[in-house]
Amino acid sequence: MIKLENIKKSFGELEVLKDVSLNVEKGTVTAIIGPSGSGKTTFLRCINILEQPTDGKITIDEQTIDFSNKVSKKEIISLRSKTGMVFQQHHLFPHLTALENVMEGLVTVQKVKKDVAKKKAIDLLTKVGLEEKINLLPHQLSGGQQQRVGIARALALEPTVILFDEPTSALDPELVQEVLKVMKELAEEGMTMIVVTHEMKFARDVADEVIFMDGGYIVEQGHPKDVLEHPKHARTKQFLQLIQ
Amino acid sequence: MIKLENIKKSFGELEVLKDVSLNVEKGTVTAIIGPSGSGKTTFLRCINILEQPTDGKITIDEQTIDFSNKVSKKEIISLRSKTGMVFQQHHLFPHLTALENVMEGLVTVQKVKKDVAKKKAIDLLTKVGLEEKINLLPHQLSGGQQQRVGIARALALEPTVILFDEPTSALDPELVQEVLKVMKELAEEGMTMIVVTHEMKFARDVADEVIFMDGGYIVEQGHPKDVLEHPKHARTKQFLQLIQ
Amino acid sequence: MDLNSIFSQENLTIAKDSFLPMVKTALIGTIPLTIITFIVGIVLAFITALFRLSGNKFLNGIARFYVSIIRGTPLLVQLFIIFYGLPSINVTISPYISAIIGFSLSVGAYASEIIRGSIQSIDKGQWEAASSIGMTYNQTLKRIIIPQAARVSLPPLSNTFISLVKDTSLASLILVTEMFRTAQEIAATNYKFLVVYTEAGIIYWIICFFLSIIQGRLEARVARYVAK
Amino acid sequence: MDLNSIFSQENLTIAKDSFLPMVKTALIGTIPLTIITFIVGIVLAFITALFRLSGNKFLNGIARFYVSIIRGTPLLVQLFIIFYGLPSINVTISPYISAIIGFSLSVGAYASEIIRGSIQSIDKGQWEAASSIGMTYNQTLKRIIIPQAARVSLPPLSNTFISLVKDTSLASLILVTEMFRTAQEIAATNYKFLVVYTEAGIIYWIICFFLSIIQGRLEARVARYVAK
Amino acid sequence: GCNTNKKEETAKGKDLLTQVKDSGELKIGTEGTYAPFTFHDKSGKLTGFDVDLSNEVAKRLGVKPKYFETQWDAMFAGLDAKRFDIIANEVGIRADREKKYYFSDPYITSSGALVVKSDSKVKSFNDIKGLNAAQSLTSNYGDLAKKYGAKLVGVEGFSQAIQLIESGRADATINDKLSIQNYLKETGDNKVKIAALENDASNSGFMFRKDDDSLVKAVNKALADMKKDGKYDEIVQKWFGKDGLK
Ligand SMILES: Nc1ncnc2c1ncn2[C@@H]1O[C@H](COP(=O)(O)OP(=O)(O)OP(=O)(O)O)[C@@H](O)[C@H]1O
Ligand SMILES: Nc1ncnc2c1ncn2[C@@H]1O[C@H](COP(=O)(O)OP(=O)(O)OP(=O)(O)O)[C@@H](O)[C@H]1O
Ligand SMILES: [Mg+2]
Ligand SMILES: [Mg+2]
Repeated sequence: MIKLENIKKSFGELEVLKDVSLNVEKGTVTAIIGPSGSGKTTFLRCINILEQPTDGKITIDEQTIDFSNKVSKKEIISLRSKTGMVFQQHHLFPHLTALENVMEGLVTVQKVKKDVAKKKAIDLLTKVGLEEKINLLPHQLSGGQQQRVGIARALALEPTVILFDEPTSALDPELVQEVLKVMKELAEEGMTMIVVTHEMKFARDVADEVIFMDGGYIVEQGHPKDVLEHPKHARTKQFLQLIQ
Repeated sequence: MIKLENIKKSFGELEVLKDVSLNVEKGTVTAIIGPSGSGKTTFLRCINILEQPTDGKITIDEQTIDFSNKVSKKEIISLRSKTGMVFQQHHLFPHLTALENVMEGLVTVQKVKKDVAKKKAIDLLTKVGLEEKINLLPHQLSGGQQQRVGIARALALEPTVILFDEPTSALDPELVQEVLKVMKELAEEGMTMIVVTHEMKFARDVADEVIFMDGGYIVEQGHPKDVLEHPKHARTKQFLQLIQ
Repeated sequence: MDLNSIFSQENLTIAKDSFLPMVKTALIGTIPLTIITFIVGIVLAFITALFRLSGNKFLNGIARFYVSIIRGTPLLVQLFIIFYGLPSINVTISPYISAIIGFSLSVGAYASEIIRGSIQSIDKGQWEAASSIGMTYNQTLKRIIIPQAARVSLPPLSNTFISLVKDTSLASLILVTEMFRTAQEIAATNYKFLVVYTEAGIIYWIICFFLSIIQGRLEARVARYVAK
Repeated sequence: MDLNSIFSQENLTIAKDSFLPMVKTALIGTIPLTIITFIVGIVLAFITALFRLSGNKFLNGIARFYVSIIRGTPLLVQLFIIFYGLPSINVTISPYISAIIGFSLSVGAYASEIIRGSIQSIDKGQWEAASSIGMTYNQTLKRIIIPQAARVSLPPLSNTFISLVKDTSLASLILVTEMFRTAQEIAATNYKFLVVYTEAGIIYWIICFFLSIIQGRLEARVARYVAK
Repeated sequence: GCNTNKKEETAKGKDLLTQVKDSGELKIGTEGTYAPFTFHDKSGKLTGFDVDLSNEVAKRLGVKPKYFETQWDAMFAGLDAKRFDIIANEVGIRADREKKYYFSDPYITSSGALVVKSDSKVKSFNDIKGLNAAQSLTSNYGDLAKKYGAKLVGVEGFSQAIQLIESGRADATINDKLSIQNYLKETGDNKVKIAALENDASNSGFMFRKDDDSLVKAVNKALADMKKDGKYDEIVQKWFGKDGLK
């Protein structure tokens, strides 16, 4: 179970997350939607503790960090190891091949033997449909392929939950589907996922819960059908109109 | 009338446009769709002569350039002045305000008096809904606002045809509509437009003709209804499936 | 000797007495020479950069050769050739002009690479956008590219400027009065080379320190239109 | 005199006779000194850059001060203080070691700014991606950032290296044999300083020319993983 | 423990001469670029009048000479910093220098010579009033030129001074007679000439730090011995011919 309680985050004067709480059950997919600047990325980054929340509690797999207290580096590293992250821009390591990108965390962080790591990395790259591209450098791959390597890299460390930040929004339209397909398969295998996305079809078909964020709050949340087709709040309605 | 005959373009060995011909009537909107790398951008750039075609003829407003002959700079400048271009990335001049961006071509190229240019620029910025932002620098504007300044900048020189290269694909989803709205208004006013886009709804609702490009050729073209809903070619079908 | 003797009464007196003469030649020699040279050098650098960027193979070749020669040989040798060498082909140039020529050629070569880099660093889209509204090469350069390139090249150009302040100490070799020459003269009479040179070093440092403050201000100003 | 007299038989003989001695001291003096100094300097530069990038105010302050001093004062003064000044506080260092210290401190300061810039130029996303798979600061630096920063910093570092070749001519001041000293010795005997210095300049230029070819190769190699 | 203590005490108290003898070498600072006193011959070997002389002095002290070559300002700094023990560089014995340094007894006497362009009208030192004299900072002769009312232009060395005269950018230079004669002999330059010789001769000697005078005394003794047994004359003749110092 992933439990986020009263997360707050400010950058200087700017309060970006005002008070966000969310429970995510194991094996479910949560989709987060909302206008630009509403704090979606910041929220994901707080779960991954790339940004340290100003206040609030995060619980993943029994470990809880309370950010109203001083937090040690060790706690952060331990909690972070339970999450994987896929970015909007793939952020692959440009000097490493697809294979090396996926192996990096296994070898450097988890100190897995090279040949074991390699086997695992090949399996994961095969899973995302890239068995023939393992020795290419990121710039030799298309945007969709790059993003799939990014997913394999996040999967390699076997996190409890994977966070996706608009994984398809930087892609050419005809490359979007290949990434969404991989994500759908992951969801079907029971991976716990939190996905910031603008792909409404994906949210409707795959997500177990949809969250609408605006102005640093969760404005509305519930079953995809309810939120996307019968939104209760005026802001949700307005937003959905704009993007469809 | 804009007439493009047997346009060819190679980069070294790579033949990007193999043989493209297209007629565009005054006051119509032509939408170009097609997969990434099919040559859509290159085609637009050839019309604007940002890239010089390897072969072929371009006729706009009685002026014809035949690229099988040597072409003078003067001819190019004259033909180019009949086209305006809106880019995928806005390419606004970052050191100039919105107003100065729109005035630049008038003052520097057309040698219009400053106060006349200013009046015209304010009118155009008002038209695209930015009368309150005229003195802001590009980085102080949202993506949608930037793109609208880009449109005003292209309009300022009163071109015969405006070329749009995926004007909304770099925008956050909820900013897309404000740009499409401006484009729709332009179309209604009778502006001649050629638009590379992935916005199928816009193509369907606004375009008079849709072109599907692939592999450096026009594969299919016709009325939006026909091309988008009853595509004849397998490749068109496949592409439309992928992006919907 | 020990630390105390470094700050002995004698050394302090020497430092005090030599301070004003050195500051004076810094003000009438080093600083004006630096400023004039830098301005001429930048103009030269700019032309060289345009040569390098032009499609013309001949101009490009000239520019490359010039830059290679200047960067590949010691400034001292260049100054010697200009001042002592040219008279043998009957070109005799006064010390001050020789210094300006020598240092400007040097600044021109180093700065041209900076300017070229800064122009190339501007997104190609800017050229195309300018082109699409009908601007010519020269118009685009002047109104669109240079204002943006100036921002990129300001920090490295400031560094060139600061280096130049110190390099002008070589001007004394060709009879130009500047600060380091004064230091040498003073030391040649009191034989306290270490004290006097160190003092000169401190004065250089102070000049450079002020220059880098100005640099910081300028950079902040030119950065105004850039997104955070 | 005229152009002919520049290429007179006499001058050509002088140039021929002085060629070998100069090349010899270039090979045993200038080049090894440059290489050793550069390696030590880069290590120093790297540490300084990390100090500057660390959140620690104290380390940052030290690094800033060091860079400011070295960049703000002439190298000549620095060498003087190390070699002739330190003995007065009972620190006496041999010429060669003094030269290495002096030039390394110089390279360290200039190169640290280059390295710092190159590290900062790497997209923040790389740090975050590394962080998100659990890599520590040091692991990220070593395995992700430095390999990429190396590419960015290679051209300016090569320039520092090439400048160093010429700067080592100052080493004779502190009793280290290098090429320019040999040129001075020869010129003092035959009084043809112009011919001999020009020849020295040409040799420097040849060395720099070869170095820049190597630079080009290296850059091409390190660029392998970068999109066109 | 006692023993080592004693040793340290004596080491501290050792005079310069003992230190030199203990180390077995005399460290000599010189420019190496001032012919014919200290310079490199065609084979690259350091040689010259001052070099031969200090070689002989070292021999008589029973130690090996070791040369440290650098430029004028660094030479003084090097002596101060105890990088070497003496300077052998034709340094003129002058009151201002004697305030800070010891000198040996003079080992050479020479006079200044005025060099001008061959077609110059300058005939005597008095004629250089108001003219440009190219002088290096390091020579004694700048003061002399100033005394006769010349304007000084500072150059790096003698060669550069000659070049300035030949290109018309300076009118005259004053330098050591012996050094000029050597230049004229070596180069056969006929574009310049000696216009006048100075009446007052000046003395040069080895220069020492003002620590203790033990080494000065020993060097003086060696010089006196050389003069007595003819070695000194031999060296003079080698460099300046039969009546070179007349
Ligand atoms: N490091 C930071 N420093 C200061 N402000 C920041 C920082 N990161 C984000 N912000 C601000 O926080 C607000 C929310 O940003 P965030 O990126 O979380 O929005 P988002 O919902 O992900 O938007 P988008 O859909 O555009 O990605 C914005 O106003 C942004 O400018
Ligand atoms: N300047 C150039 N030099 C070499 N190749 C080029 C150049 N510009 C484009 N290409 C190549 O031409 C092909 C077509 O590119 P183009 O940008 O026209 O495609 P597109 O249809 O606009 O694609 P997208 O939807 O990704 O924008 C691609 O393979 C591209 O790599
Ligand atoms: Mg975001
Ligand atoms: Mg395109």
